Amino acid sequence: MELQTRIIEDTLLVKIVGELDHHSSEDIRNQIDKLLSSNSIINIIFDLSHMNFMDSSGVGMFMGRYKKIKMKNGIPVMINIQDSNRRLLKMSGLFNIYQEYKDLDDAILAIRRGSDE
Amino acid sequence: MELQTRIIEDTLLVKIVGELDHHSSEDIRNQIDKLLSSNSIINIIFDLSHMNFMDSSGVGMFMGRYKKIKMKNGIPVMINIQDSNRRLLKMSGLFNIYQEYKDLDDAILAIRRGSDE
Amino acid sequence: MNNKMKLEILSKSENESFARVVVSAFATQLDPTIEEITDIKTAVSEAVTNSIIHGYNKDDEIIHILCEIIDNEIIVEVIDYGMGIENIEQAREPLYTSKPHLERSGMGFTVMESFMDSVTINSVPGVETKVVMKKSIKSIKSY
Amino acid sequence: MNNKMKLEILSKSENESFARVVVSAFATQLDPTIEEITDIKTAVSEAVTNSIIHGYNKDDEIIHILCEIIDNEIIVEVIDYGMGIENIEQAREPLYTSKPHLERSGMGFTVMESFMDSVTINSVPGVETKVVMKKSIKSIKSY
Ligand SMILES: Nc1ncnc2c1ncn2[C@@H]1O[C@H](COP(=O)(O)OP(=O)(O)O)[C@@H](O)[C@H]1O
Ligand SMILES: Nc1ncnc2c1ncn2[C@@H]1O[C@H](COP(=O)(O)OP(=O)(O)O)[C@@H](O)[C@H]1O
Repeated sequence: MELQTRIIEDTLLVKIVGELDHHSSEDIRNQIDKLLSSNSIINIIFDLSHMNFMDSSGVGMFMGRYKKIKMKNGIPVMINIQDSNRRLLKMSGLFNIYQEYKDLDDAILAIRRGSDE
Repeated sequence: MELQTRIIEDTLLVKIVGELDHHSSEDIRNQIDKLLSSNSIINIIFDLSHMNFMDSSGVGMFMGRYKKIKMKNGIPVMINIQDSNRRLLKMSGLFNIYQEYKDLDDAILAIRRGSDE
Repeated sequence: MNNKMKLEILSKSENESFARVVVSAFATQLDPTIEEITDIKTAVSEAVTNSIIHGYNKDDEIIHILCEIIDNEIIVEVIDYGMGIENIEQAREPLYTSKPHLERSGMGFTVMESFMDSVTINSVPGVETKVVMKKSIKSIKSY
Repeated sequence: MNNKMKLEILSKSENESFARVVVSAFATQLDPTIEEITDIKTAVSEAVTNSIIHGYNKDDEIIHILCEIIDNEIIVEVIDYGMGIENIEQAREPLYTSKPHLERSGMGFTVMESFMDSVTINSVPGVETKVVMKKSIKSIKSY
């Protein structure tokens, strides 16, 4: 597993490359939370285009980051969701708490609009 | 493992696709020997471009086919040898009994020339 | 063709992916679809992770994984000799977890049940926990 | 990080490729090169094939494969409880085979020796045969 992160204004973009299981989610959580501790970051976008496996430990990781973003009154987003991951994301209710957008452009646009409201 | 065979005049072209081990070599042997039982086939060309594994059971299979071809006074040839297979082929002495050519064209040319002698 | 195998691994989180690879390599004999393989991988990951986190919570204990193929069905058993489950009914409930502080989602058994055809849990608290999962592979070519 | 695992498979030739996949998946922890993985796969294939053909010659017996990683070395043990080897020195000779009618090349042990750093053979005829192979992975990143 490899994590690629980028900060776009007040949004943290996180690309998960590889497998998201209990083992890798500890690493991911630590890396993300370090970045989220900055007050200037409000929103999170998970790019799942290269996440080729996830299980319920990944669900816990996504739920935990959702809580952090909500405390900041930010917007949690997932983009580039693969069909193979859709079933588990749906089953675990993550689509009820994360907004889904097709790609980064759509997500950034929606976040800007959301923050303007 | 999948075997692709083609007859070019008096030569049997055999492409080994996949892994050549004890399990698959039994199948390969049976399929080849059925074709070699025809008197009109004299030479054999093994195309190893898609053989992505071999062990010493494969060596035994190649030796066995060599013997059959020699009894027919034919020419045994290997083409498109991958680097990863070279060490085992060399170690087992197969390069002393098989002729190696780069590709099918070279092999067919050499066989024609050899048969003309 | 029927077949079986047994794997023993240490209860380290690094071995979760190894366990998935082994079971899915074994399952390929049944010529499953990619989706079926993903289902099996996910279910195995859940059961093995549970043995690591809940069963042992130590990384040098042994987890046993038994696989059997009977006709077009694969049966996977994951066994640990760890702390066991007192209340199996509660453990099966979606969102129930005894370790919320570890960001567990409580969805493990729910995932196993929805990705496999059947899931049986046997546990003797303080002695052992055995999870047996079965799945028929539909894509089987011919018998 | 040290690790170990144990695999039991049936002595069917279909399981030769499964054994290779499992051991090479386990070895990936050491971050080996493709060439090193091929070496390990080939050596495992030789030892497992020998247990199937020479050790048991029946397809429902159990072959035990133990792997251990200590620092940057992988140790693979292949054990069968089959007919055993009377003359180990002779068995090690290149081109020696007791089953030439099966088109065995007699190169199995030679391949294991040349692809691994060391190969130890222990056998009690009629009781068991154990082949222990070791290989240091050079490409290891850091310690
Ligand atoms: N192998 C096990 N040993 C002991 N307890 C277990 C085991 N597997 C599951 N449990 C218990 O069942 C509960 C529910 O498991 P699960 O649905 O997988 O959710 P989670 O792993 O997210 O907690 C766990 O929180 C734990 O208390
Ligand atoms: N596991 C085993 N059990 C019994 N005999 C074995 C075993 N492995 C090897 N042998 C003996 O050692 C000989 C040499 O083995 P090897 O070099 O692998 O060549 P091959 O498998 O081609 O015969 C075999 O022919 C067999 O007589």
